Amino acid sequence: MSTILRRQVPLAIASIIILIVFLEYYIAYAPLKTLSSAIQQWAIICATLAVGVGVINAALIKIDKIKKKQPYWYFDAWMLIVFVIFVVTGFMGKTYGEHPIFQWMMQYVYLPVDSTIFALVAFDIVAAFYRSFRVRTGSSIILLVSALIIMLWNMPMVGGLWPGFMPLGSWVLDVPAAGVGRGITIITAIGLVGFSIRELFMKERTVVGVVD
Amino acid sequence: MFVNGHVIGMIMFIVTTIAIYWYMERVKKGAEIFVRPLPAMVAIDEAMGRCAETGKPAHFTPGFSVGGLNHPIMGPGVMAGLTILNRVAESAAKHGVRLIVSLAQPEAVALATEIVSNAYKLENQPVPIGAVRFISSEQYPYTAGVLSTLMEERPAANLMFGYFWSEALQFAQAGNYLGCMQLAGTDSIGNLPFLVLTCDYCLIGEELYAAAGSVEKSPAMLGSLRGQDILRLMAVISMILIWLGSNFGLSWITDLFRA
Amino acid sequence: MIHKDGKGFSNKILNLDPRILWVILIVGFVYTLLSPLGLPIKIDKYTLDYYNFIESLPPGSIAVVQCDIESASYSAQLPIAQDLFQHLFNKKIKVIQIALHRADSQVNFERLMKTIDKGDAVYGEDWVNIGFVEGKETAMAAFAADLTWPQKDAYGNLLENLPLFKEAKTMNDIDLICSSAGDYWLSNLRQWSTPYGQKPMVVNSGGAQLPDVYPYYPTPVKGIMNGIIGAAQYEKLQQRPGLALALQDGLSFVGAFLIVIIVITNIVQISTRYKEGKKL
Amino acid sequence: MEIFSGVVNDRVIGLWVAAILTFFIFTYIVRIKQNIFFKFAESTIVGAALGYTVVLVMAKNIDGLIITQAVKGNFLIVIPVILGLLLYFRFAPNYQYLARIPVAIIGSVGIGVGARAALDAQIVKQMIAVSTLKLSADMFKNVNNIIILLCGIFTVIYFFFTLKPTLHRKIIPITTTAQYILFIYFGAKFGGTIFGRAVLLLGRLQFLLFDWLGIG
Repeated sequence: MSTILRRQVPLAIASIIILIVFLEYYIAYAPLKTLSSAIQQWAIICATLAVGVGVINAALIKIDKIKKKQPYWYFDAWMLIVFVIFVVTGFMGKTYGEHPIFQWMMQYVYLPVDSTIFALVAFDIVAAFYRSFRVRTGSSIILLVSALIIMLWNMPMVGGLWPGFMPLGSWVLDVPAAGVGRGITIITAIGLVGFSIRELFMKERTVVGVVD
Repeated sequence: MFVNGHVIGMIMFIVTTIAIYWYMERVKKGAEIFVRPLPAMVAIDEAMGRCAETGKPAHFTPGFSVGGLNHPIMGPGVMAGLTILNRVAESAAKHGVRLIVSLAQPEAVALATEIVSNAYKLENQPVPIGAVRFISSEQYPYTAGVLSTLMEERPAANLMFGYFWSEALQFAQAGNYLGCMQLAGTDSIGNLPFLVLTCDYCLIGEELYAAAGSVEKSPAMLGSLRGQDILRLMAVISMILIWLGSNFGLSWITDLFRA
Repeated sequence: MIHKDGKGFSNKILNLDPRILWVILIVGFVYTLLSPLGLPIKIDKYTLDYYNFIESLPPGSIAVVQCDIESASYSAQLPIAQDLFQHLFNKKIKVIQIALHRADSQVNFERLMKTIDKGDAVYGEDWVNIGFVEGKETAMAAFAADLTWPQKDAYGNLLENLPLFKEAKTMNDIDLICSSAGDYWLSNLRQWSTPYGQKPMVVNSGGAQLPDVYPYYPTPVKGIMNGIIGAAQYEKLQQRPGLALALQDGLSFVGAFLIVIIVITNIVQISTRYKEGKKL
Repeated sequence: MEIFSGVVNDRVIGLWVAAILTFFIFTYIVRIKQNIFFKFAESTIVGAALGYTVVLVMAKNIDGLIITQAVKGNFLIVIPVILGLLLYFRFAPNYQYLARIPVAIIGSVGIGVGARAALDAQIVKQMIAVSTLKLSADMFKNVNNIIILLCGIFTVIYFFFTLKPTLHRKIIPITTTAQYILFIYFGAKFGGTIFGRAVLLLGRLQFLLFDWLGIG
């Protein structure tokens, strides 16, 4: 009984939902549409509540690290302090996140750190260009030439000073790259469709959290 | 009865479903389906061997997905990455290598812990302490966490199978700096080029899902891969038909596909 | 002797510490920021189509803007969003803003709106900011079927009480879908444009998404703003020099710098190989 | 600098905090082994991200989607709320499996909605779009159109997984071509990404130079 509840019930629910969601898209039948949109609403409400699980889970993992005094545990303690400050100030305003202190922290603490981590990519891209763009094989030549053309096409200065170059860049983007782009669009979708059909046959267990 | 404009999609869906079911049953009855070999999966043993030689750990991450495993585009990629973790952990345990797994999805922690400890127990190896680490479910905190892990632990192999955005290049460059052997795979088309360029072997797009199948060899995976190939074949044939039809005055073909 | 020196030199060039390159990069960036040259730029057809499509909309049309300004790429997305919103408000197009992927965009959007000249647009009648809604593509599908589905806007007002939603009930009543930067345009296309008869869309893509957007151009994607470069061109079209134009020299610098790196390393590599081959 | 002239306001403090944190993150590029500055900034942002998620995602949407509906008298909303609360059984050791039911709902709706849209927008509509590649009197355009068509078809064929080796050998010309054209696409992606990423660094430098130091 309990294995049924543990494994089969979640898998069956997932399978039925996939079926309903797909049927609603193909068959014009009003009750099906109502049912499908109700299920979608439910999923969004569940997802909203799931955020809390993620937060509790993350906090528990950090608290565990602090308890065991793992290396750098004091940084985890600092993390929890920051978390509490953000939550408290977030609820202080008229609506959520409207309080000036919260907005101040988002602007001067969260934003600079977040965007600086992202900005580190710029360094990595220079290093990658330096290391990886060396002519070795046929495909590396093609990669290099195509990247150079698009880079020049994108470079603001080139458009202004050498407009004659622009058609070449547009050609690469409009013709071969767009063609391959279409192919890639199709194959990613194929992967996703295959995945959903596996779930329809109750074969995709990790998606419903069936681990054992 | 049917929704206008969605009929062709429905037919393709039904045909694919039937094909997957058919081939799943065929595999169960003993039919063999050949899956083309993927060098990135073969190289996992080599990477672990290198870790064992140098006595350094190996790092694995299945990438980042907005809002956890349930994201319709990113989630499947991460889950495919976790199925590859199975194979990676087995190989790590066999070579006696300390494996570090960095995660961005709190709900994947239990799953990954179980995969890793099972693999080590099977080889009668002690399960490494603190092997599975949850960092953060937001993208850039996660990126920062993985980067500092890499810098601290100095692994000899950096394995990235899953879904990645801009952090792909950051991890790959950090691994490059540390002289890691790098294996990667992603279906995130936007950041695939970086991984293809900077890693030793890379799984492209759909190969990420097939990799799990080529390891598992379960009827469901093999049948599904064959079914997907049928869908692919349908897409190719329809493209050719539509193009021929539109050029030789048979516009009814295109109209048929618009149904 | 000379030959040996040459080999040492080429080795050095091929195995530089990347930190040297990074210092050059930062110095170059600082220089271009402090003393801008104002190099000329050219407007490409995708940006022009984007601009013309919004110009062609009659005043009073309704646009849904999915505008996720994440903190991480704030500096890259702010100019893009500024150009779009300024144009929409100048043309008196009604705007419904919704964020579906990044929760922090709500705070950043407030900051963006302070920089926009809204003219005599009235909140609730001419523009609405729904804020962030959880649920990803599922939420997008629900929102498209019923625009008041998120119930409340970012300021706690009930959506059904706002006059704008008397005119706009479902995605069928919308004239334009605007997709903000990042990987999100495909979700907009899948949930909002294709199911509602290929609704016209304009996409603000980061440069990397360009080859993926082209298969959908010109239907339903009517125009593409190519990241910060497109934004600069847009500012030129609007004749409103802003943030994006100020960054163009830095971008030209990084492009030129990378080309120099590639050319030098490849020349050195090929020549060393050639020499070695000759010796053998 | 205003802080030394006695005028201390929140903007000035904010700029200093932001600048210091920015430098902490930039210390990464030195790539030392144990970087406590980077770790400090990292744990700050992990905590901040968790905190704003609770406020802006959970609380706001619980208010908007659940409480507002319940106030209106839609009591059916109780069902998804109960289902959603089942998620919290994850923390009860013996009843963890109950959490799988809502996970199944969220996951399958996401994948179902995603896959049906992908099949329509990414496969069927893309197939139909091929019909716009009509041959005409313009030879250059014809060549281009044929290249677009073939690039698309070759890429799709390249990813065939389960072809028998004998069959696979027959399509080697196609897969080799596909490999090369894939690299054109990758190169275009690479070349297009640089500027989008460089802007981010420019943005940070802009902040340091203009906002913090007040130059210009």
